[in-house]
Amino acid sequence: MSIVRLVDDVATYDDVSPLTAQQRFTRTFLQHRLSVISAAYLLLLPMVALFGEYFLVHDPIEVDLAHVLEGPSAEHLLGTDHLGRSTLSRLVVATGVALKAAALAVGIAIVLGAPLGLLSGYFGGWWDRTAMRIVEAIIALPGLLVAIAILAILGPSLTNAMIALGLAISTAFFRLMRGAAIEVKEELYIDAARVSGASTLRIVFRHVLPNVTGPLTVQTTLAFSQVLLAEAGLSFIGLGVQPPEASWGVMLSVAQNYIYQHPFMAVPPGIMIMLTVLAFNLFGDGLRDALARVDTSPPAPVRKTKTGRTSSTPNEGNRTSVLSIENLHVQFRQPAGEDLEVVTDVSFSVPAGRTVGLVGESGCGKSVTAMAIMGLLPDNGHASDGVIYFAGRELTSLSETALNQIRGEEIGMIFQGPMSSLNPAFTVKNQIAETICRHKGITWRDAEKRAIALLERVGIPDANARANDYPHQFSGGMAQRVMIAIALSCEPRLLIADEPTTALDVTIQGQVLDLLTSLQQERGMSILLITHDLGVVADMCDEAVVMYAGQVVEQGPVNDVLLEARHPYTAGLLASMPRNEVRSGKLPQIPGRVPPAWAWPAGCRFHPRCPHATERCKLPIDLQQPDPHHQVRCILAGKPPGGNH
Amino acid sequence: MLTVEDLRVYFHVKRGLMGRRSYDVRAVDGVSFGLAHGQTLGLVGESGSGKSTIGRALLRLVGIHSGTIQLNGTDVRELRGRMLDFRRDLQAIFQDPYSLLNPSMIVADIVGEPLTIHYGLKGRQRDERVAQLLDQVGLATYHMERYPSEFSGGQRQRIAVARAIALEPQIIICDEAISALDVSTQSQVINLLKELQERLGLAYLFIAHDLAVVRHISDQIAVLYLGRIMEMGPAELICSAPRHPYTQLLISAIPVADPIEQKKRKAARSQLPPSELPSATNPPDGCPFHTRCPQAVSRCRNEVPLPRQVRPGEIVACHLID
Amino acid sequence: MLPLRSLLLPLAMLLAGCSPPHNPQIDEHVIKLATGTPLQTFDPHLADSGSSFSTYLTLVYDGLVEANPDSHWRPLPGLARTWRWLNETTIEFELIQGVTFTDGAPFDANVAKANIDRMLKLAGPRVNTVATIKETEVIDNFTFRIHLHRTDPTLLGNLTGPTGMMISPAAFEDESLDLRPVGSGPWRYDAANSTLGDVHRFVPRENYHGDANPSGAPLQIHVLENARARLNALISGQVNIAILSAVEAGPAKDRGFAIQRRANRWYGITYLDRRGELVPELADPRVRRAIGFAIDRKAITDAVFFGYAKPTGQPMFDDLGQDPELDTYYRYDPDHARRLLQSAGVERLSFVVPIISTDSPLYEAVQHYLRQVGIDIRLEVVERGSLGALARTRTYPVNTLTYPTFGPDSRHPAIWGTNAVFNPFNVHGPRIDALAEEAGTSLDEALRARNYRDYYHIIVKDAYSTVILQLEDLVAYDADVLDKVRIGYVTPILRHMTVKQGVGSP
Amino acid sequence: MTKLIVSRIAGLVPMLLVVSFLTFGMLHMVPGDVRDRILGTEATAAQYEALGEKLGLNDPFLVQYGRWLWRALQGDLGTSAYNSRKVTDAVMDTLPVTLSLTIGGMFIGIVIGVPSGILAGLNRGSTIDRVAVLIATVGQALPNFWVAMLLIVPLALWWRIFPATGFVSPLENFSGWIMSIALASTALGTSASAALARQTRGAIIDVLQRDYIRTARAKGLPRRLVTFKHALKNAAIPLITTIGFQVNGLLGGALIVEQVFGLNGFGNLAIESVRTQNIPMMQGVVIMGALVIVAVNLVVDIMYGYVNPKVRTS
Repeated sequence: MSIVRLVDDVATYDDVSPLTAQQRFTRTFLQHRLSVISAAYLLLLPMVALFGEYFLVHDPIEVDLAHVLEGPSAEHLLGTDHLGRSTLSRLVVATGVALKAAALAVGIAIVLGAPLGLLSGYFGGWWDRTAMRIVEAIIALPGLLVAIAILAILGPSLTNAMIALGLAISTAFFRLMRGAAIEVKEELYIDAARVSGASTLRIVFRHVLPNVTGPLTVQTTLAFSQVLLAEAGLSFIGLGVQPPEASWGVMLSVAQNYIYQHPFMAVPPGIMIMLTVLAFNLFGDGLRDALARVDTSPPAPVRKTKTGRTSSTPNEGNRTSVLSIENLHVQFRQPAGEDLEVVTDVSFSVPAGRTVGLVGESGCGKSVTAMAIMGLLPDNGHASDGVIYFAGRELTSLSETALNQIRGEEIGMIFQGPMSSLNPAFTVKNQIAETICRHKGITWRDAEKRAIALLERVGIPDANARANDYPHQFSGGMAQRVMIAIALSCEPRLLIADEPTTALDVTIQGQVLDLLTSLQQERGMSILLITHDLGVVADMCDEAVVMYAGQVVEQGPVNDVLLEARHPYTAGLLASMPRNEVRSGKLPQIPGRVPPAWAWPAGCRFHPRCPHATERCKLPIDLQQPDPHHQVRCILAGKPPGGNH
Repeated sequence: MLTVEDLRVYFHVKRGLMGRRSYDVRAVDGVSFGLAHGQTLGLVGESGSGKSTIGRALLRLVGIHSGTIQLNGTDVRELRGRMLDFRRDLQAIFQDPYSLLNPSMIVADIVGEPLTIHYGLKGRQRDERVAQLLDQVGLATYHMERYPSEFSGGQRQRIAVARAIALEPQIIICDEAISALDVSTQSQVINLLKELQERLGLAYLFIAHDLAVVRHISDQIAVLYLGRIMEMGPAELICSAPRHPYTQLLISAIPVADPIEQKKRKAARSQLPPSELPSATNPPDGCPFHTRCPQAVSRCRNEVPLPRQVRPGEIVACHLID
Repeated sequence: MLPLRSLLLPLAMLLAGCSPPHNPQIDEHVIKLATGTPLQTFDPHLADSGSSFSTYLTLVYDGLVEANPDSHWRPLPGLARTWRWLNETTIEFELIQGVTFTDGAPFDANVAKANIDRMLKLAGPRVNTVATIKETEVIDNFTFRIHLHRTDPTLLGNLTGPTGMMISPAAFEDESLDLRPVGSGPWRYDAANSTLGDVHRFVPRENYHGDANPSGAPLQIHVLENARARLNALISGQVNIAILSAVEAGPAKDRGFAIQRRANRWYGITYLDRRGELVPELADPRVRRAIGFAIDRKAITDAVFFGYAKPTGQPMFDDLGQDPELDTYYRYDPDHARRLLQSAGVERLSFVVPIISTDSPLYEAVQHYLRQVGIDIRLEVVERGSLGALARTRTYPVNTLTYPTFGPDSRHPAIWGTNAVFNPFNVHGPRIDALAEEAGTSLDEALRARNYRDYYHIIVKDAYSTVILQLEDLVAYDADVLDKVRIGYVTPILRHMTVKQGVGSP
Repeated sequence: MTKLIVSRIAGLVPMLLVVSFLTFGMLHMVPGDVRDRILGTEATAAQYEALGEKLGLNDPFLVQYGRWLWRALQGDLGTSAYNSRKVTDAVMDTLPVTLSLTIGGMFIGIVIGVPSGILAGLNRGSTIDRVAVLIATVGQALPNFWVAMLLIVPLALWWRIFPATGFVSPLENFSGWIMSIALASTALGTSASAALARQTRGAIIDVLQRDYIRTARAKGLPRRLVTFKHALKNAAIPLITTIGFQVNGLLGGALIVEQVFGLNGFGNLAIESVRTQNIPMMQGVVIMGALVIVAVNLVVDIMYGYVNPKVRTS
């Protein structure tokens, strides 16, 4: 295939996300309504400080001893202070002081902390250790006491207080930048830059710095709120801004003196501090969320009801099947826009005592299907249509409690990353025993005994002692054996194994597969094996279900599917798998890639990548049945696929 | 062109109070190999075998304990001022498509950076060259203005390739360059690499854990285990008739997509005793593989087997092979 | 409000571990004073004569000579029964008998001599006040003399302060004397049950020789730096007498507490640069007088100090040389002020005034009034306690130190004299120097009064300083519990205060 | 575990050395001379010199530091610049007040913050969550001394439920102690509880997205068990660190809130020392403050190790 052809493929599905990075940032930020309001408020604030005076009815220094300590009135909207000055006017003046002060302190903190932290983190070594020791020590010093001590050296004044605060807060910037630099330093693109001969200076400024500006910006906004609070505190105890200069803290400090005569005086500056700090915090929150790669905003909750069930009469299906899925649809609620369907009309069944392989590349809906069976879809996902029968019960309509009776007891499940799937805070014995205890209703002691026996069975050497170990003390292969022990602890009828060996070394993979096989023979359970590796399917499965873009495109006995693949996708996958065979020119390849769910084409979802595609393929295609046990979603199903082999 | 002799990379590990219990982890423990123009050497091994460390040592990204690395007759370890030329000749592509590209730079800057550093290319000149490079790896000119987050894994890997070939290097080190990709994308990238090799006369040091993939692209293969080469020789020879028990194990462990064939392999495999990969921090004495070797004899436990030539162009480190 | 309260109270009691809150009635017979003055030292020879002295030292020590506001701070018999000037430079004291220190040592002339001698030897804040003492001499067990280098009419006055306090000689060498006083006063300091800087407890001495502390009440002094916290303590019953500032007086009165007040300190602008080196206009007395006329003292007194101050143009309260006429000399007359400025050829005037932040409201008000007549003062806040140091330098043209409203003898060498401590520009004042010199070396009270009266007329009318007001020291107390409350300098005079009979006896 | 504690304590030694050096060095730079205060302004140069000799002010900086450190190690932080009061005594007199407030604030912070954070985190996106997040966000923005002022007016001045000032030692009268710190602790606790609620919520949400929670649910464990066993223990790990960080903030806050209640605590001592340039006192205050924080962090570290098996077993 020529390179020119590749360009066309790529152009077909251009982007991972329909949004560019900036668009996504803007959109996420704008979704935070409070953050937007805060940003507007924060933009307004310096305006008020700069130009507010021109709009004031009362001069902020206009003393009127005949009207001291008055409450709000039409004349003085926020009342007057102890010298009869308008509190509103004073507040406007104080805004400028507070902002200037905060900017100074934050500026000092950034200038002092950020570059040092960046360099310290990037270079590491003794310089970093020394700097870190000092920073740790400064952090161990109570911040406010340090500020007070610095004021002792410099004398109390606004500037000095801000220098002190800036020094105290600079450690936060130092640590942030250091941590970020250390993290970025480990990124491969830094290695790539070094490999291409970029100088250290270039790496620090072109590669490290731009990637830490996000957290730096967030930290800056948070530092502003910290400084504003600290300035208010210091001024309040008389070590910061000194009257007659007015800051919010000073105004509070004065108000405190008149709290008996005029408690209201404490309200406006307090609210002003609160609002501004709040705005900085909310703005920072919004920034952080917008900069985060994953969306952390709460997902819209999903109604747990199904819309228009196609087959409402319970079809017992294949009597010999343990699990039978019919016309399953899974949809995910989007933060904005319509629900996204990620699994469309999936039907297959798992016969008793057999192993069914669910195959496909990432993004094809394999794992989502498995999670739908378990009732463990994320909060924003739901089975919108279809039925799942397990041992005579329909799972999608079961309550959480009823599902809990099935999960773990009748259906066991193992996952791809054994390490992350085990709870790091509990011993493996505990994690096995709790499952047994929960479902079998035996004593904890007995459950523990069984847990140890299980660990022995799954091939953990010295199981008795290792049962008391924590997950992180196991290797990946051993951890997966522990997961298997958990999944099989209640002797389930069905085991769902979601990419159980993908994270393991190939020699360990064989051992785990063998363990599963021998356990299956011993207990007669069914296995639904989810994998992208057709070799693993061949190794383990009796039947194979191939999924592409949320649909089943081919299914049947494993020999039929793998040896006589009818669907061009299956055929393409098989062909492009590098085999341990004599090398002959280029690997066959499927052009393009699996499109993301929002970009699934109409008709046959594979047709843009299919070498045999025709106009007909742009219309929906049902599953065809060329052989009694073999189903294919392709108009060419009857003919054996060619060309791509 | 590239000769590596008795390369050793140790990592110093500190443990306990004030780091009093410290020891060396021998990530690479005496590895020698060579790589000729336009050839591909595959480095295969499971996790902890030290294969990636070798690549990083060649790139001078990790310190070398001992051994020599010669590129065109120059000892890389002694390079100081002329580092840039060495960089030009030796480039790399790494595994993780998400960490590979600087998320805050656009493609034009990522691919163009080496051009700026080495040739001082800027502005339009640079962009023209970048467009050429992108074209070579199957990306379009309009991609230049985009950020890495806007690309799929396969596309990112293409960008990385474009960057790597920008300086027309002699050697590219591909460190698990395709492991994170989907099957259909994997073959696309492998084909791209092979095509570029033909056109540009590149040599690859292709590091991967999947022997089947490595076989497909390599002329020579070195099988690594716990920092040592177990077997090294022509790819076809090693994959079709492996001599070392570890290579045999590795090959037999790769599942094939043929159910009939695989059932046989499975039956053979299940005869083997289960074993665990020893920790690199605490490698076994003698032959590192003896703890898992079905044929191990007492000699294997005590004596480190030295690599020796068993067939033309092939060396094996095993006591059992004469 | 009642339902909420009844709701919250049980909750609070629950919080408090279901037991009724601590009942303050039980130790009601204790005099509990809240003050803002922390204890500096119990060693009178190292203490200064400020509020720490009057709050703490007067409880545990007796002075040779006593003084109180009732006597207009004139010397009264203390440990010295009588005294007489033998000549211009020698004074003889006759001491009372039967006085013992808390360590059991008796007080006699040798002890008195030892005390004065110790002070002469120690380099401390007393150096100035004992500068005129040449030597001491014991005549007999209860008679001793002080010989002076020169006539010093302030000697007796000084002896009413820490200078005249008598320590048991056994304690002289005790390093911890500053925290473990050994005196002969009406109370003994209960160091074991005191927490420095927080609460200081004093136990009445049995068989005290004098008539102080007639009710024999124990004493607790709570240090609460913030005046509002002191008011809070008073209101919530933690103390029964509290030193307040003007802001808190109203609320205390509203809650039924009795108030004692006394103008003890004057506030105002002292012109250091009377020769006009920094601000030429200030050399003209008309400009300084204009400032005096521009300020509405009554308005400031009412608004800023809630009436707890005396609007006045003069620095004296009721001491030697005081002339009521000077109180009203500077009536509020901005037009007159403008005319004065006009006649001095000053249209706009601007200078910097150093203040401490607590005085800010007062000077912000002053700033306001001066702006009305075209004088723009810039207030520069300086560190608390640094005004004194600044008054010795030529940094600012003026200063805003506050001074006690009594004791003219010490004011001249401190403030206005040609060689005064706070006269950094060395402005000559031959006329006042002469008046003060004559008064300061004479024992003739009439002459002294006449001279000081003339002296203050010059200070006020030539505006060496612009006095704005005399601020009142205030105490608020529970009149149901305490009797005979008199305010002295900063603190109430605890010596004669009594706890009402039958109140809260255990 | 013992090993962990020992190694953590050992690790503190160099840090404390740096802390003490910074503290001593920093306050060494305070302008002015103690001798001015002690001797007044009239002393002769000889007296000045003699006093300097006596106080060791003429020695080089490092000698002074060494001597101070050596005494500090023996529990003697020196003597006040103005009287014979031991700095250690002064610190010990005032520390209980500030510690009480800090502990009270922490208590309120944890008691209110953690459960509401858990509740919000478990019901992410619900009304409860939104309200809790809103309250917490506002709570974090409240200056604690302002809250103190707002609390004191109705509760202490109008209705007199709580004392407006004064500190009662818990050893003397426990309920009195609680009453005496209740308002101040509440004021301090608002921001602490807000911060803790947010952190707890974040930790819970983070943990709930972990694979092992999915495993626990796949095991058929009831939601309650998943939450209270599997989620909470793991969420506690980052939370413990957060609580440690809070202590520093609370201590600082206590210094200010003390002023509102007129309590003679650490803040008062510090401010008074600064105003009077009482350097030995200031040094003592800072170093003791640091010790408190270091001690808290030690406890946090040990608890962290206790909860986190990765630390415990390595």
